[in-house]
Amino acid sequence: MLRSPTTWFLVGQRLGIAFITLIIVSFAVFFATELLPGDVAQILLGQAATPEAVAGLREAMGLDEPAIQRFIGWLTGLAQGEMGRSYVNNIDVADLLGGRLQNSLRLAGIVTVICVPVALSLGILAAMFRGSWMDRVVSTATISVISVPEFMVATLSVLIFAVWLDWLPALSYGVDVDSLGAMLRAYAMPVITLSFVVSAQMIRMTRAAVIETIETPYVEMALLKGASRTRMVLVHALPNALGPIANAVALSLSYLVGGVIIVETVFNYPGVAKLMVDAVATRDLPLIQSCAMIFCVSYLSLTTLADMIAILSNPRLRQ
Amino acid sequence: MMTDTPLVSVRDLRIGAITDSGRKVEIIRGVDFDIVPGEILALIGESGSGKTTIALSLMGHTRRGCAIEGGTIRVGKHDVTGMTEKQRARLRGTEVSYVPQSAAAAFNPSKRIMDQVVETTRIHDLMPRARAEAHARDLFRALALPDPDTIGERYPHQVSGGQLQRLSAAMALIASPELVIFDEPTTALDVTTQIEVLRAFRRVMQESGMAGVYVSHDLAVVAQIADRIIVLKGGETQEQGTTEQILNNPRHPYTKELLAAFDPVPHVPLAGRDDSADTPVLEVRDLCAGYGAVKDGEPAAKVLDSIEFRLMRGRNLGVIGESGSGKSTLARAVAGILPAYRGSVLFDGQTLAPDLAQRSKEDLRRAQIVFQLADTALNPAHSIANILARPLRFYKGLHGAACEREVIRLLDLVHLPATLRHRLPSELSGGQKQRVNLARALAADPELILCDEITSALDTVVAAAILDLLKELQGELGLSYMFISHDLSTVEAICDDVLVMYKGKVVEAMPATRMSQDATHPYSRLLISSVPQLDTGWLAGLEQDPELLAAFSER
Amino acid sequence: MTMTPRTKSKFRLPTPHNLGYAFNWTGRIGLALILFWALVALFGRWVTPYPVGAIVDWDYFGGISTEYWMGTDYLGRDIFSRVLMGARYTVGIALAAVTLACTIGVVLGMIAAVIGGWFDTLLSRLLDAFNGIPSLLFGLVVVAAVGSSIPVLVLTLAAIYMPGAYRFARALAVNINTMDFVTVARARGEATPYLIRHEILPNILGPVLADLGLRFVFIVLVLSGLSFLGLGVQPPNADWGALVRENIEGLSLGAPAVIFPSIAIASLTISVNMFIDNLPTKIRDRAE
Amino acid sequence: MTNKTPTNWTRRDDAMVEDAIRRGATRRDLLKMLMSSGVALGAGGSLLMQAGQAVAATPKTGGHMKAAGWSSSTADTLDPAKATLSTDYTRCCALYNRLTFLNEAGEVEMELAESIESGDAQTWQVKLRPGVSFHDGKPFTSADVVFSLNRHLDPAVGSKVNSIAKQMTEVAAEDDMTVRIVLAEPNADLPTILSLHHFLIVADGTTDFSKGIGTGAFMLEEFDPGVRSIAVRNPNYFKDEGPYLDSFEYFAIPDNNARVNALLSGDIQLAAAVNARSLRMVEGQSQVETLITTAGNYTNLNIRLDLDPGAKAGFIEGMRHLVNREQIQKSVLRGLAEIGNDQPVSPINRYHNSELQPRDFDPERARALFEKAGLLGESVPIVASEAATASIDMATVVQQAGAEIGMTFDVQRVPSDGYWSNYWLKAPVHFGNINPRPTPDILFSLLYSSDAPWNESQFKSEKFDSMLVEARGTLDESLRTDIYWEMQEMVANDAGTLIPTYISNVDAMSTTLKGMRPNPLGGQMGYAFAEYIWLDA
Repeated sequence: MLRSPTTWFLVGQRLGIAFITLIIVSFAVFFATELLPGDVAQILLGQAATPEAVAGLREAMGLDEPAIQRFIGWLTGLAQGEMGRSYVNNIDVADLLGGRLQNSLRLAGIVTVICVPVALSLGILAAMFRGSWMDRVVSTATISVISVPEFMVATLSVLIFAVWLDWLPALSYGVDVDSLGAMLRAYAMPVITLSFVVSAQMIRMTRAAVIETIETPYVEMALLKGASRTRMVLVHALPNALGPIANAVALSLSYLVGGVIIVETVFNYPGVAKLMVDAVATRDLPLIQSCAMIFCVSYLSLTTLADMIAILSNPRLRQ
Repeated sequence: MMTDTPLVSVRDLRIGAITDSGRKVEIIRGVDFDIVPGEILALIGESGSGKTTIALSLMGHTRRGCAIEGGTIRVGKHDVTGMTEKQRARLRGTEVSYVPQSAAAAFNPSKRIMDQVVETTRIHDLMPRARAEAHARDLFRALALPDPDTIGERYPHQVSGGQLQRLSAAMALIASPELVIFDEPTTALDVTTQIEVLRAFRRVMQESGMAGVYVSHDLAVVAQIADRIIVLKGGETQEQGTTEQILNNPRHPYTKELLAAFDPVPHVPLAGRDDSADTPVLEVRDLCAGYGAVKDGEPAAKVLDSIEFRLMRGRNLGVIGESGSGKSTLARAVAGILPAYRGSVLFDGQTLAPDLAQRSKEDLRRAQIVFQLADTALNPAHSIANILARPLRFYKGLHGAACEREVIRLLDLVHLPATLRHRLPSELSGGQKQRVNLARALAADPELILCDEITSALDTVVAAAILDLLKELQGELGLSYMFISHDLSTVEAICDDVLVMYKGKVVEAMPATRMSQDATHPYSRLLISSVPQLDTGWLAGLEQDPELLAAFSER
Repeated sequence: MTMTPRTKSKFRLPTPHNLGYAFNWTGRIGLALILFWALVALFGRWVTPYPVGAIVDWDYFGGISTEYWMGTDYLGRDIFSRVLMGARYTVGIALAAVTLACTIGVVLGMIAAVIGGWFDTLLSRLLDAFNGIPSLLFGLVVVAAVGSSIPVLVLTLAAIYMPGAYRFARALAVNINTMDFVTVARARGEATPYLIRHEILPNILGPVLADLGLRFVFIVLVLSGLSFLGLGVQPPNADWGALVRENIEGLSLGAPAVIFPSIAIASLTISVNMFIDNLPTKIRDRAE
Repeated sequence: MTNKTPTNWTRRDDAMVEDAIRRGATRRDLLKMLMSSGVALGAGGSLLMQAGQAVAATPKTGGHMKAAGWSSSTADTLDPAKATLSTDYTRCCALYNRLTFLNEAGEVEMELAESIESGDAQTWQVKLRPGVSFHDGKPFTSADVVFSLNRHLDPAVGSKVNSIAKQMTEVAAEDDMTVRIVLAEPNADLPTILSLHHFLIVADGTTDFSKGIGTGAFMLEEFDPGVRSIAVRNPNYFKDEGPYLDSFEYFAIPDNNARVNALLSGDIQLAAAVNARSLRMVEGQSQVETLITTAGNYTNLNIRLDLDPGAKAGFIEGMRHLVNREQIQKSVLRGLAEIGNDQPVSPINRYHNSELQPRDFDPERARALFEKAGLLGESVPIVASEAATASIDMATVVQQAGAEIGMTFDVQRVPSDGYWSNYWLKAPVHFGNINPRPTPDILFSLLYSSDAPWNESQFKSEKFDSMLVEARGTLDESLRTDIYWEMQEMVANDAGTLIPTYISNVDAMSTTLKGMRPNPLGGQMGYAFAEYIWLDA
């Protein structure tokens, strides 16, 4: 069934769309960066940016040819898997990105592994015992969580766990992670913060989706077969709620790669988001573009994955 | 048989519900009945009569917001009313089981049929999977399902409605319970399909000797399967008796009313003037329409295949056929909602553009369409007044007081109180909605009304009333109807001529009055013969050529 | 649905109930808080005890006192006055942005649903692509490009949330569009604007409003996020997010300067959530 | 300089001190408070230095140290010429050496140079220290010096000190260990100039600076721009003292709060340039102490003389009276600053004109002047940015003072990236931020001479220019001092650059960290602390 041609057609179609989207984004990003005042040379020289100095540096960096030309060059390079070189320090963008991306993905990974199960089970439980005290508790909790600014959560947790209690390191990076325990400690706080931010939405959506399916006749049918509440929800409701849930999860997770600037700032965690902020600050086009691509790819792959799950979880769509 | 101790006894059953406003209402008001083993009891009544509520209460289940408030329900040795939810769960599926109204909705779309059929045995672990499946296959055979050995491997959407309905019966019978509840199990089916399903049910019930509760609004269907009938209205028993007695000498006026509504009142054509001379109000020539991506002028899925007919002014054309025959598509094609890709629609002699976007306001005004489901046909966000006022404003530019007066007149025309105009559709009953639905069409004062199954969703009595209304209006306004329905008696009741459609083709055209006699095309005959009759022996005595069945009702 | 027993409400005014609406207490509290902040936003400026920019205390992160009800900030300015003024920016900007985002998004969504075809596909693709760019980064770029003024903030935030609103509205509209009453209107010969305005909009309004509430919350948070990254209202004014941020050092000292603005943000967002989760529901009286 | 007890020494301040003493405050705490109440910091500074020596007991060798600066990006570089951020300076100082360096007293000491001599202050002979070798073992010779100095003249390098280096018309090797430097015109300050961080010496012909090959106390182990760097002790460092640390890790935590928290939680031993506001967090924390340096870094309000409103007579004078220096010092900078007198030469510089009084805060006077200039009631935009330390807060202070006399100042906060190229020097009224420079000559020729590259207020005066040249040329100390004093007066009265305060730099560090001393080249011991400090764990 998985291997049915239509499924592959769907996959192909999604990929095609994704590709086009990427192109659009990269152009959008390019024009956006063109709007930014000043260029690499000026920014690099900062206070020392006297006209002749700027001119000299521009020439030295090969920035004298028109931007669009450079951009096209970059695109064609990308086509051959070449991300180009950073303007500011002439290091291969791939190298610059490599480590950062790993960090980001590691963080995102840990958060995902922790959040998704927790959020889903909470959402399902809330839906299962809808209207019960635990439903109320969960709902209220999620609301309050999404209502507090991220950086408050972050700063507070540093203050409490690192400064006052001195349980956890205030920095996640640079502290040497030799053992698993050390690693857990190192990542604890950014993970906590991000989990707060991310899971609330997932819980809400899961709850909503499951409740919707609980209302359907086939779940009532299950009840009339004498099925327990657990069975009704897990066996009958959940599989049919998978599509929307997957979608919500994907959207929440897509935030983890690019949206975590604040966490990266507060915990001084060298991830891609901060990299892109730097890149923007220094007008480092190849770097900006590459970062944007990464965000976009992660977003698209997540949403596409979600769609795939939705399709596979539904035999009607499957063929 | 009536002597031995009842399997089910219900005493003074009272079920209450809480409305959104928190008002408590009693929807079942003290119902008593018994069911002896092997007996099939029918609960007859219109929507809102509480028949389904009672049936479900036998399993100790009430829908959201409802609760059993009084009386006792005993099933076998169990006092259902006294049980905890856990105990009830043990009862469900094993001793009492349920065959849903719409199997299509009651099957979990994402699970294989077999898993769902044998689920009961799994929940109560009654037997090993293998045995359960074997048993299921036997049931499939007993229910005359095609390729019984593999059908379980399919997903619900991969089998036809009739098959699903029978599969749901298998699902109910798998644990061989003592009592099976059938909740309008054939209402959603075509007549030809219905026959098969009814037959299957009858057979298994007789063989297994299980007792049953059969919930339906259709006396004719019930007549074929039930031993006893309870007639319900507004949550109260009106009459209770053997099927024979209820059908042949009903005592309660309401029962009489029901029976009356069932007998088709033959349609008397307006003063039989010879009209072959003047131009037909609607003429359709070689009409072809379909859905999907259009490739070189032809859509991917062709539905209508060169339809031809003429409808004379002041006369009514009935279009009958089963689901998928393309009758609704025909209406849409004529109305221009689905532009035909070939052929022409002539209104009063002049050709209409296939796409309604190209038609003149006037053309649109003169031919109105009325849809089957009044609740989706009326915008829930607008008051009745708005709904009726819009066409008045749109076609006639009426405003303010004049418009208001006209709205009231229209409501009066369809026998609705003027005060209704301030309500929202959600606050109206099904019949009222359908009347408003009709009134909106009348607002355009059209010459032709395309009625797409407008009585199908209604209770027989209400439907009958609507038909009378249609006739009356025709008298007053000299309308012509194109009347689309799957129900022959309805068509008989209002139409002069009938088209029988099958797979997008008109297989036969004839005068409505002579339908039962003159029909020659095998499909027409099959269709006509499949309409249940108010006669307990009808189904038993019915001969139908199985090849015909196989050929025409694909399942 | 909501099954509120007849609550004898204190208000002598037309209560939601006798207007034919069921409206539970959580919702009412939420609404009350929202209205409160709205009033503060509107009239706060006239009740500020001190000018927002005035350094009134030589000390910093001062505690709660009779003259400074919410303490003083890192410069020794009166937080109470600044919170009052902040309301106008946080509420105002967020409201403007969310309204803009939803209006554009919903209208486009409905058009896409009704017209369908390539227009629909193209628009959906484009906006989806836009979604791929992290919102805070987008904000950074824009503000870096054109500086941060209130209109810029509003437009940026609106741009960030428009695609979401579009997606949402479109999905709803597509469902409504298949309804018979829309077909009837079409058959009557109605034009697209009418269909959108009268047939579709009224039927998606409820969910759309709820969605709008959620987005409002997110916008308030993103706004504070942006001010954390140093973009926002021009001094001496500051939105609540900016207040929290500029006084964040006070957190470790438990300074009210950072706590009150945070409370303000939380109370606003929570109340909005409470309200939209418990919107008044029309009472439909049908037995079974 | 100003030794009068401050006008508004409030009771709270008294209480603070007493309370502190009761708490048994360290000398530093006390000092901090004295300063926060505006006591002269020149004295304060020297106090601190003694404090520094006091703790400079027997150094211990070994240990791994983590220090955090405040600014870092992918633009981080190990090329001294390009160095922009403090982070770059610190790293470069650990990896390379200069020919000369300034000690905490501000006197020139020799590092890679053995001697620097000149008869006429125009042609200089630099004798190099023998037996020094680079990390890769290559011996240090005059070729390296010639290469290192000449680089700054090549525009392609993008040197930050190009304008200063321009005056070196010839840099040539006389022999392996001797370099001749010829200047366009006499400049007695060359030895000091050579102590600037950008003049760190790299190996001849270096193109790839990511390796950080220098003669310095530490050898690069890991360098990840915008993330961190790790360096290990250079076993054959030429100095007989230090370095004491085994290894030295440096990175930036841009968020002040996070930086302080990291220090408090013991993840780092040094948090550079902490915000004055966070001092209260550090106060009373026994395991943390602070080092305060007033090197002469300042944020100034620039009003261009060639544009309105600056061109209107009296406006600038009015502003001088409207800027509430004390409020800026006490409220904005929490006392970690010293009242400035609108000229760039800071009190710790030996040429500082201590008799030059700052304008007193006099709104009425200001109002009168604005009235005369016909600007009263006008709205004057002031451009400020996070890029210029504390400028936004200073702007609001001015704004508030203006509001009280019916003068509207429209503060425009602009993004920090691009600030220097887009607003600084350009906007009619804007803020600038100038890092410490060791000599008046550098300051003046960089900022005030008619052809100065950064002439913030477009101040032009032939007299000034000629005085600059004269002072530069002479070797007569007292004459120079006189000239510089007069020049400071000219700037204070005629230029459009309002310098309300000299901002002190506060480095917070763990008490286990020893040997930190203030330095006129800026915080973190003029960014060169790595080789001097040790961990006393």
